[in-house]
Amino acid sequence: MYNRILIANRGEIALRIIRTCKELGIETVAIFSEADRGASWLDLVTEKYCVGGPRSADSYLKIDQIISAAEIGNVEAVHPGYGFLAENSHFNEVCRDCNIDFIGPSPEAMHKLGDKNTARGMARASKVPVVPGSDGLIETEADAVRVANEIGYPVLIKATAGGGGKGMRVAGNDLALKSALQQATTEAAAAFGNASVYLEKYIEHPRHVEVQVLADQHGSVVHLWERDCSTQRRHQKLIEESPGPTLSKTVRKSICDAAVRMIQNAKYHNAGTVEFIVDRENNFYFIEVNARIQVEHPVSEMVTGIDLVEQQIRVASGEKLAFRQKDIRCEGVAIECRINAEDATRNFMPCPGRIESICIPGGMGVRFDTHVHAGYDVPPYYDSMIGKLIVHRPTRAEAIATMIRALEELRIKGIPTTAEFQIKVLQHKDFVEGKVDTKWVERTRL
Amino acid sequence: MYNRILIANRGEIALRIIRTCKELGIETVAIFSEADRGASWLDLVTEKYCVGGPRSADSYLKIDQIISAAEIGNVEAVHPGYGFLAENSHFNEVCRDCNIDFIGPSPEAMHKLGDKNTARGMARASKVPVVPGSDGLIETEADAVRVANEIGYPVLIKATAGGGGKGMRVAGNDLALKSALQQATTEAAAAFGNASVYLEKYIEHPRHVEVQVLADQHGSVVHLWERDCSTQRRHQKLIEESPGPTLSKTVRKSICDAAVRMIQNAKYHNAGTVEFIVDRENNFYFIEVNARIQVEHPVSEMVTGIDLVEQQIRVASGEKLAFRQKDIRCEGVAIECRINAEDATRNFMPCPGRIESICIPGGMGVRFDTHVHAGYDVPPYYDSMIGKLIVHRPTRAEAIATMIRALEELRIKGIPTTAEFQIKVLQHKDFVEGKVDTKWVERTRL
Amino acid sequence: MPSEKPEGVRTSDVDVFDIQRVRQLVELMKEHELSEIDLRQEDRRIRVRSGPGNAFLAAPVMTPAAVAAPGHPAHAASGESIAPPHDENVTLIKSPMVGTFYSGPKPGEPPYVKVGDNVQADTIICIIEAMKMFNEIPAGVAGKIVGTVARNEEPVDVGRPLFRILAD
Amino acid sequence: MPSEKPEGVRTSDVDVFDIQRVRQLVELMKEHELSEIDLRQEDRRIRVRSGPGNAFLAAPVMTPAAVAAPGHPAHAASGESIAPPHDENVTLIKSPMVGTFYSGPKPGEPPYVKVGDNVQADTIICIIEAMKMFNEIPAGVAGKIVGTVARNEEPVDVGRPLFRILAD
Repeated sequence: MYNRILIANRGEIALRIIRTCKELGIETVAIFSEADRGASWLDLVTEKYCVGGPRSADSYLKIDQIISAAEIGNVEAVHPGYGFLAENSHFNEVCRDCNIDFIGPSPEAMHKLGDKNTARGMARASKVPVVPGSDGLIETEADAVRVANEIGYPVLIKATAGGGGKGMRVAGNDLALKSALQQATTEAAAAFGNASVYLEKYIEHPRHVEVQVLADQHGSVVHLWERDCSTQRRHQKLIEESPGPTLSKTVRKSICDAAVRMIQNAKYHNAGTVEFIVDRENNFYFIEVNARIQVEHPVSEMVTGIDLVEQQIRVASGEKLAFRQKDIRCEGVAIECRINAEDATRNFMPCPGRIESICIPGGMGVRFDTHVHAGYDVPPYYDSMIGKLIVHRPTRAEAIATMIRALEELRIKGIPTTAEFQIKVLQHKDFVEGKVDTKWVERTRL
Repeated sequence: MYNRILIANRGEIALRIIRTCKELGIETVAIFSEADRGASWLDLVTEKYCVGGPRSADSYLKIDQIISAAEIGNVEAVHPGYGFLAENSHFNEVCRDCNIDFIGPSPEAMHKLGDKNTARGMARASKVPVVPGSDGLIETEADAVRVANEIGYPVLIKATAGGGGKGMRVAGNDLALKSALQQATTEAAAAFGNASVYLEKYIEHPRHVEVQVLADQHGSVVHLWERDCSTQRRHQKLIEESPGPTLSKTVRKSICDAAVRMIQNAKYHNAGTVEFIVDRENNFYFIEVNARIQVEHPVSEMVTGIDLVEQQIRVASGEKLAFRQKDIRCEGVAIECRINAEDATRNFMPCPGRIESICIPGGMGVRFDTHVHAGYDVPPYYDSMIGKLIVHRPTRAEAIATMIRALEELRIKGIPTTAEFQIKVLQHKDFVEGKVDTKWVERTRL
Repeated sequence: MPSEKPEGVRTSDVDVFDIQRVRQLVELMKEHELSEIDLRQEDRRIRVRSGPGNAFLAAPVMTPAAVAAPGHPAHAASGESIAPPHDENVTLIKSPMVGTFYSGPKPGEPPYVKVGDNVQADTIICIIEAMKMFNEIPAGVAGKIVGTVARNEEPVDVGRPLFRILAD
Repeated sequence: MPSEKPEGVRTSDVDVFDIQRVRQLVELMKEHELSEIDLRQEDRRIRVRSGPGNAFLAAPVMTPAAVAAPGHPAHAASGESIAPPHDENVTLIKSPMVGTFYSGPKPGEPPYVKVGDNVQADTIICIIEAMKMFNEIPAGVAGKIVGTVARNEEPVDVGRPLFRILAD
């Protein structure tokens, strides 16, 4: 086990890691930017070093400065948290070169899974379903029609050079496909100077379901069940829960098993998340692997009772997992709301500023992970998340009721937050009935 | 189920009750004193009425004002919380006369158990051991010696009119008893103008163990296991935990069964606590019944997963308990620290005043129930408790580690609190080894 | 000469109570978030401390809106009581208890007092019903009723303003 | 004459109520993250404290003691940098990186610079070792070294004061 680790992050997740380290008796070395000088979580560490200016590029992304801090801080390992350098395989490698353990997967595994195509290939090899499509580019119209009929309509036409929806078209039948193909290639050529497109099955109203996996360096891999993160806006998650409210027992087992298979074949260790989209018929398709601890990890901690950050540290230090799959329970229902300093009424515009006052929710089944307090200035340089409100109750109905009253208790003066918006979502019939998909927020007027 | 209840209390417990009511969709009517006007928990209620001046006697104890508020507030029931009128059987009766449910036992049961001698008698009748002693007064020296040899030395001589230790003596043998009897009677006569004394077995280094009981109005009684509250100063509890760290499986069962027997025979319903002292040989003796919800109820909530305030409301409204004894689990270990605005270095002198700033602990397994926040003025009129820090972890060692780090996270500026003192206790070998008795704090230098 | 030093007056001439000076100091504190400035010289001293910035309690407390509870019109109206009296001698007669306010002895009957009436300290000005008891409330002070605050049959609590009176 | 003024004057002439001086002190505090300046002489005293109303952020932040982390002597010593410069032109040379500070080229060898030395902007004044690299640090400004802050072989981080220099 480690005596001393460096936390290469800030805010909520830095505090989260400090908490577990204190409980394990591990000394902590913090890095901080000029903007975070004197931040309250820094009071709790053993040592701290300023690594540069307020902008991430000048501090939390400055690999050389962070490594220097790790060296003069004399740490045995680095915990990257999420964001910043968490999935930077170069940083991961530099740590290894300096004989500092990176609390996460090996650089190789991280690199492999970081590349979407390699990951997609590994999924196939692990018999994990991926969204069916034309393996490769579409050469001719006939080609497109053949593939479309293989994978079944509706299909999505995507430009290889694509991005931002440009050169994207949905087609429901052969006829529509032909004209859509026409438009897509033209648009792609115009937009990216590259007309090549490929086909993919179009999944309507997909839900976002991800499986939390934990693997040690001795070949043991387990899952901590799934999280449903369908309540999102532009791929930014707003509410997460576990277990997934819509999965049948059998689907649930097979999606979790699929995730474990994939992680096993990737020779991946430490904590990781395998993300899927699930269609209305509960068919699931692999999207990507997140090779880090995730923001929403607490919902899995609540239902399993397992401290994920503790496990990350233990397996990174070479320990074997102390439990088997059958020991991992999934009890009750946990929901998390990300509290962001954003104005939901103005398209979720980030609103940094001073928190004049804050009333923090408490009571039975409530956990609020935050680094903020009355008098704290939310800096404009970083993520707008100021806290994570998590509830854990025996049933989903109780969990929703507890979350709503906790959100009502959370009274913040000085800056707007997403709390009111989340109350509206939680009170909505669609959410209560588990009918929210990843596009729901954008299409629903609350 | 009720639509609307009045909360005849303030601060932490008022907020605690409001939380459960909101989750159950029950409207709340608050009463408050001039000193609490505008307090933050009052923002969360449906209606609120000022019932008088800052001093408890002028407001929170003013039965007529509170009943008036209940009537114009048009509530169906009153929750008294703890302290103030919680165990006032007259208030209980007035509520009934006004057709307002009192969320607690019947006035009769409350009255019976409120009288120590009646309660002691009921315990005997229920075959629940009480501290052996002379049933009645000691007439002669010979009388004393006989009784002492029956119940066994050491014995405690107590003045019937006694109080504050006056007229109290401990004797270890016949000789000591005779002289002690002499002194005690003289002292009692001088102090209370009443020389009569009685004998009781003296329990050395007792632990305080209490059993949480829950009874509906249909004859069903269950226990929610025990709490060990031995860490106290002058009968004021500082740290409570469940399960009791020193009880054998069999003792545990028999003490819980004893409590249930007693409550059954008392025709008691709603939540209640049966208090015992336990000697070093794990013999337990009944002390008294607390006919109310207790400050330390959350530790039982954590290990059982049962919301006690919700159950109080349900059974008061006539519902049957939805679970049986065998359904009530006791999982992991829960510890509570009462955070008081007191200066532990100055004999726990209460220190009301303004909370300039506060950092509230969070993270896995941590619950902090508080009504305070930065800018809150702790009024000098009421209890000095400003919050309850509760942790719930799989093992006692983990629970202690989590509690220590949470206490370290709790940084309050403006007033002193007991947190630092509690850290010292939790780190002490005796506490870790479960060797703390009710006199430990007074005799231990930390 | 003293005049050469801009602020350089001899100390004996320094006016510690010069508002301009204090204002400048306060601006300085505001600008730099100081909690205290403490200047002493001989028998003179200027000490400025920044007050508790946290308006948290104040905010919900002070505004009538916050005091007003849903479905409880009484407090809503109590904005009234906040209006400054137009005369030093105008004071508020406040409710001594929780209950229902009645302006007159019986439904339909005229109120005990109306604006303009002169009352003695023992003049009954209203009834507050609590626990089926009809409590006759005396003015408590002699003078002229200059305003009514509470409305007939509305619930009132302790300290709730009932009337405005111009004391003799 | 102006040259006589700011701090150079005889105490008897000092007017502690000079807003300009207080402002200078405050700017000084900002520059050096002080939490308090307390100047006394004879019967005179100027005391300035920093820290927002909500002190607990400020307190740990501003006071060097709090900034200093256990087992991290660097900051502890930075109390040094608190001493107000005796001249407007005295500035701090701060560390541009995280690493170990070496005053001289090799162990045992004399330091690159000592108090009283005149340096050019490109004069090497110390080495900071980071990731096995020995980075030679230039003064960055021409002038006379009037104070050393960092100690040989101590860890430093970004913005950590190394020397005080009287710029030409």
